Amino acid sequence: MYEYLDQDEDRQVHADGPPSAEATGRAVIRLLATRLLTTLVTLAGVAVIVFFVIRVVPGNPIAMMLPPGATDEDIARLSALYGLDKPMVTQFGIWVAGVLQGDFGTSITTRQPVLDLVLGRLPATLELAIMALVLAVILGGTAALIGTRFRGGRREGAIDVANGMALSVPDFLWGLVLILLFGVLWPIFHISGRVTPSLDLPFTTDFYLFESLLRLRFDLWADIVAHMFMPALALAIPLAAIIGQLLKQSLKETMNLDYVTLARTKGYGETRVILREALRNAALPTLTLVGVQFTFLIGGTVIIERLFSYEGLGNMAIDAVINRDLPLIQGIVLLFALIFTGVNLIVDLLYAVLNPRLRHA
Amino acid sequence: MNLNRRSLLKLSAATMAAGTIGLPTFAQAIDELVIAYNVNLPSWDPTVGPSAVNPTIQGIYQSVFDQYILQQPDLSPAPGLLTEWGWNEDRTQVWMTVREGVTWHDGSPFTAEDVAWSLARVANPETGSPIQFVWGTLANHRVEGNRVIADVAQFDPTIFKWMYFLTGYVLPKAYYEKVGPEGFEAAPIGTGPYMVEKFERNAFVRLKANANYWGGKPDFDTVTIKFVTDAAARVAEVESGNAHVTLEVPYEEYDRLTQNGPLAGLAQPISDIGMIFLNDIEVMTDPNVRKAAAHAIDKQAIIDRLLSGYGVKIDTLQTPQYAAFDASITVPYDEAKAIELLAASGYGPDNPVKFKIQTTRGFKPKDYEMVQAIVGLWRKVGIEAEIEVYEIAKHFELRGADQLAPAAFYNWGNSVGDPTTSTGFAMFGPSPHSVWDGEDLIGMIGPLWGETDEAKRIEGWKAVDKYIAENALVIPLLQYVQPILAAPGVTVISHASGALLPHLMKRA
Amino acid sequence: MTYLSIRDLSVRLKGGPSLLRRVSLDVEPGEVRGLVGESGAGKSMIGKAVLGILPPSVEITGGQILLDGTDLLTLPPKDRRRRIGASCALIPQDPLTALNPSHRIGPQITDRLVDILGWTRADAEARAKALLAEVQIPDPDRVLRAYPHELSGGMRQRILIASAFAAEPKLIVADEPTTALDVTVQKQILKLIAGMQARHGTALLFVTHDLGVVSKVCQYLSVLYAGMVVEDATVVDFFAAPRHAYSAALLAATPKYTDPAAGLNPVPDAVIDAVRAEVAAFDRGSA
Amino acid sequence: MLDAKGMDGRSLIRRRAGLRLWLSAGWLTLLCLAALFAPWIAPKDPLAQDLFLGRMPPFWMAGSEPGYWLGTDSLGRDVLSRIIHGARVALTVALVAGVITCLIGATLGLLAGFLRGWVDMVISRLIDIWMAFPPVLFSILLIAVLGPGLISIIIAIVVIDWTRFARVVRAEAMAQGAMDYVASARVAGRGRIGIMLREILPNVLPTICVLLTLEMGIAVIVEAILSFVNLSISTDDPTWGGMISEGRTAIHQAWWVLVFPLITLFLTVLSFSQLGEGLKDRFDPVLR
Repeated sequence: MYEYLDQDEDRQVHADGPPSAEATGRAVIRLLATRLLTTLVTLAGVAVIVFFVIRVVPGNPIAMMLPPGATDEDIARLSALYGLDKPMVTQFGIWVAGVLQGDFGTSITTRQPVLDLVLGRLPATLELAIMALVLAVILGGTAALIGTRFRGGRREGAIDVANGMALSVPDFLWGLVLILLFGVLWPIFHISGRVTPSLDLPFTTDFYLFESLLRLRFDLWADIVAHMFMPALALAIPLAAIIGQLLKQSLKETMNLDYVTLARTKGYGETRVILREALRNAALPTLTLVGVQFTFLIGGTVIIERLFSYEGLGNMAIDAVINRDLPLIQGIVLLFALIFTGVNLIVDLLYAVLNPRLRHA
Repeated sequence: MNLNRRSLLKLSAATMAAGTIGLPTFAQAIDELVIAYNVNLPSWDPTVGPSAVNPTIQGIYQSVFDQYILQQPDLSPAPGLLTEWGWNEDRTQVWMTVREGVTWHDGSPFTAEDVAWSLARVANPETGSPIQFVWGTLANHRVEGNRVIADVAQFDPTIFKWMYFLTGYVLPKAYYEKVGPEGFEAAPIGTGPYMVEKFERNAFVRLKANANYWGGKPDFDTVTIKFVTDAAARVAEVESGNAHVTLEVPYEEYDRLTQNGPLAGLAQPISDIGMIFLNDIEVMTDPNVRKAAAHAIDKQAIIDRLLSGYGVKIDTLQTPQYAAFDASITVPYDEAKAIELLAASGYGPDNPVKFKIQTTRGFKPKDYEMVQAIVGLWRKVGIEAEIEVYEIAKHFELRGADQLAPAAFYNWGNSVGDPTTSTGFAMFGPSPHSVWDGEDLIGMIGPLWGETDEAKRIEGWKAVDKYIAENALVIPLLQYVQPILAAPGVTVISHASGALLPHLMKRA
Repeated sequence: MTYLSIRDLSVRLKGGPSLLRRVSLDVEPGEVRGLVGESGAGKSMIGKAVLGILPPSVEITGGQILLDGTDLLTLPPKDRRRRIGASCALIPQDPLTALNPSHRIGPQITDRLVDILGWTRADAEARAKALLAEVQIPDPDRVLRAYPHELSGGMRQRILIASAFAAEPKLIVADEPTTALDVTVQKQILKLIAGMQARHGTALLFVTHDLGVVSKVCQYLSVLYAGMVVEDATVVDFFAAPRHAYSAALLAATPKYTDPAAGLNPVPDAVIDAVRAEVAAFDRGSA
Repeated sequence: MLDAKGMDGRSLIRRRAGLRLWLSAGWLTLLCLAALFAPWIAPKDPLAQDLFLGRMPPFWMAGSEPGYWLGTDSLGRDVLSRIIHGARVALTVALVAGVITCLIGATLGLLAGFLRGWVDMVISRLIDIWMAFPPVLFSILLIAVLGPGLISIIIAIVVIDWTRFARVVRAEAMAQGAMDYVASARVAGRGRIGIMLREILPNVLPTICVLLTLEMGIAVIVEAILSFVNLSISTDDPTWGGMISEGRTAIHQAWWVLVFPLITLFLTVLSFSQLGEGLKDRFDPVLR
């Protein structure tokens, strides 16, 4: 898009004024429509793959259920009861028909509707992921700002090595170290679970963390945070390193731009220049990364939830896989896919809103 | 085992300030007991579905529901919801007298109707009850006053033993029919020592003591069972004082915490054994190889070195607590004999026999390490075993389809101590659970299923065990010991079935 | 009293060659002084040194920068930057990159007034509106709320000029303000800068490589080669008879509008060698 | 301002030979040597067990067994030898998985980024679908199908991580595609594939190399994660991840069984990431 040749400024100013409202409207609708179509394609792809992969996996729920002394017709009877005796394609057809009407089937191990189970556990994982993201942005952001403020010096070197270290240790080992440090040596945080069982929770939704804030129950909120802090921190450390490194890189590039130099001549101090001028523009490219990392985060809580016995989706997912609870696995994977595409959409919209240039495109 | 706090300090990434950190103080008087449990509770119906046959969660079911017959800590039966029971002379009918004055948790009275309905329900194939093949041997259950009578369609000597084993629970007929399966899952009630106050899936269950429990009100009014699936996390829970009791912790940690901390330890053998299934394929058809493999394993050294001494060496599938246990049957550790046997079949350290051994990893304590140790011992005598790790789900499928590798490590779960549920199901060819299909064994075991004379039946099973040991048709290894840790202020009575029962816990 | 007095300013690349070799020059209030030289001669380095925006890879090794009598180099950083912020301003070279893309135009003019000079928001906005009118920008209200990408290069340069004059600075450094613009717009921008400078009586340090621009805008000029001031004169005297050989060659090399057929005659090598020798002598002298 | 050598002052800032670059390169070469000559370097046979020598402390602690420098694990196997042999698995996983992930991801990314149109549409959808799977869960299922083993781990890593390459290379190829030099090449009549390989690829190559080194580090970490979930190699040969998860249960008694492989894993992954950073600076055209 070449800048107009400004032969005659006066005439030119009116011509390229910001595009009219309905033009932006049409652009947004087009974006949403294409995005919706791609989401459907992705979800369909995921549904097909997960359905057939877990049926190829050796070991089926019926074999798990056989007690000592069961006979072959027991096997046949139980398979029929759970509909596993029908050919795979028919099973898939039944499942998909059900999903379209919101019936994700019943879990074999818990004999509860999959949808209720999954939606019951989703808030816990979402809250954990959000808390981890917030911690990561705070940690990574501070590291990046300090690294930029003292760029070139020893302090930036130290931060780079710290980032390297945070990335080189898998998150479950951070979890292990945290348990030993703050769980056993200085028991200031809780080691497992999401809230102290003896507290009675006046919540209607499963979003304990947010609802306790909304209800201004800071005692409950503090207890929940004390439970979630270690798993969230274990998840946040590697993520903070990634965010920190990228934001610092982007900040350092922005600091060389002319408008930053101009701001310095206006008498602003270095720190204020970084925050007021550079941060916002440098944060934009990091935003898309944070969006992608957030989806990996949700997928990645499986191990941490297991380590901290945190009753989120990941914990349930591992049980489902170990017990070959096929309907439950399908439900969980499909929900992950939904969250993934949802978060991507939100990030793209956020990017457009935050970046003035795109807002009018 | 030299415990040192320094080793712990040295481990933590940040170098700690010098000096040891005081152990968290334990509240002497425990008002609310917290137990860190090792598995999640998938479902509340103890009679249907996969969880009904999962031995590790029977402890939770036994806190909320009563079984027809009470199984005492030493596995022996005692009057439960049934005060007396038995067959008629020609064993065509069974009768049971039902305990009086018992109420369900919602206050409604417990009657013989509940027992008849419960028995009929698990006998009905449509309900998906996995033990239908046992309960199906009774039919036409009817109530006469406070007695329940049922016709014996097919005689099963162990029918009453199943009444204190898997799916042997009595459910509330009226309540169940009123609220239906989903309602029951959401708010289960039983006649047991504790009532379910609050259940958070994969997180915890809070139990309230049942004041008018027929077996006497349990000591602790409120019990919280937290589901903590990771062993190291369970240790941290107990060590930091967040939980008072926990089980299935690594033996090294059990030693460390019991030797110099306030925690008390309990390590009793339970009805859970570790064994190596042998499949009659490939090299395993050669008796010399099987016997050599059995004699080459120094079971006691493995128990002492790997399990810190917590384990009981066994040479048959019966443990000392079982009815058909015969101490005289032994398979001693004899490396020279193993080498001699292998030489007889032309094998030796330079020309080792090769086969694959399958095992799970992390399913039971040190399962993978034990197989590695066994493979190490075998390597000395000239057996080259290649380890293949698989998931427990794949093990069940392979075993069901009789495609297990020549050797497969497995643990045979909680049994009522009757030979049928240990040697029987494990070694009887046609049963989908057995791996060995030798005709000779099927011939020996066949008649014992219906044997009515108890003494003759037990002797028959002892002969089978002797035959199995002599021909090494399976390699029993050890009887597991269940490590339980308890904070001061609570004493735990361990149950031989491995079930951790809150109502057996007393205030110290 | 001379407003800006630079005495023996020397600047070096950290662990590298000298970029400014004991530069001295004075700027009287209301005076326009040109800094001329080939690219890389260090002319914009002087402007940056005065405004305290030298790149981190460069260090000042000597000299003084006296602004209204105080040596900026001895002031602690906080006081120095507030002093510069209050009394000096920069007109940058490339308008396309000198405005923050994610802020509206208004705040980029009023921020200095409110934050550094403590004006009220209302006064600052009024001032901004007046300045936009002064730089002939139509519909100032809409432009104040617009984003930089919505405006043309010429428009943005006018805004930057307005922003520079906003705080009535005593000294403005104009760093080749028209190089990035098209020829047709350059004339208007130069006229604008000259006009505003005259009206506001601001001292102007005008960095350029174009002697034609100097002749139209400046009263005095300094010619630089390799960071050394080779000649310092009034514009009138310089165009009449440049004293230094390099200056003369530079003047000769500039194509004249009046005589397009004259063709180009680059600075002869002999002159280059001579001035290089001079620089080398200077280095030996001061080493 | 041209000084004697006719060099512009700016280029004279010597690239600070990063100490970190040398250290990480040093460690990785050490690792390669260990992996190549493991059988000869390792003091003991990594698989030899001696139940009576279980949990011997490292040499500088009391009660250590001579010859077992870093002590033994619960089965009496020498920790140092297992770490050295573990290097083999780690490097094979890092190199093989890293390279394959890079090849698949980069090619698809390049095709999508440059050819655009329906090719881009199909590949982007493929990336979306793949990324929509929770990575750890997907690898557990995958290894359950393939059975644990070195090959399965490599396949699991490739299947999970190729999208990372594809995404970055696609964005880079798109950016390069919009550059003027591509337009001029097209005007010169060059074929699209020719342009992609000769024009775009060389410019995208630096990013690919940087990603490759980072990917190698990630591959080693994923192996550690998989062994934590007890899915790593089933055979006896030692892997660092396996040693770490085995050491977890006896932390307080034999911390060295966990700590030493952890340190080795940590240094290896750190070296890969610092190497990646170093390469990124080296390739970065604009001097920062």
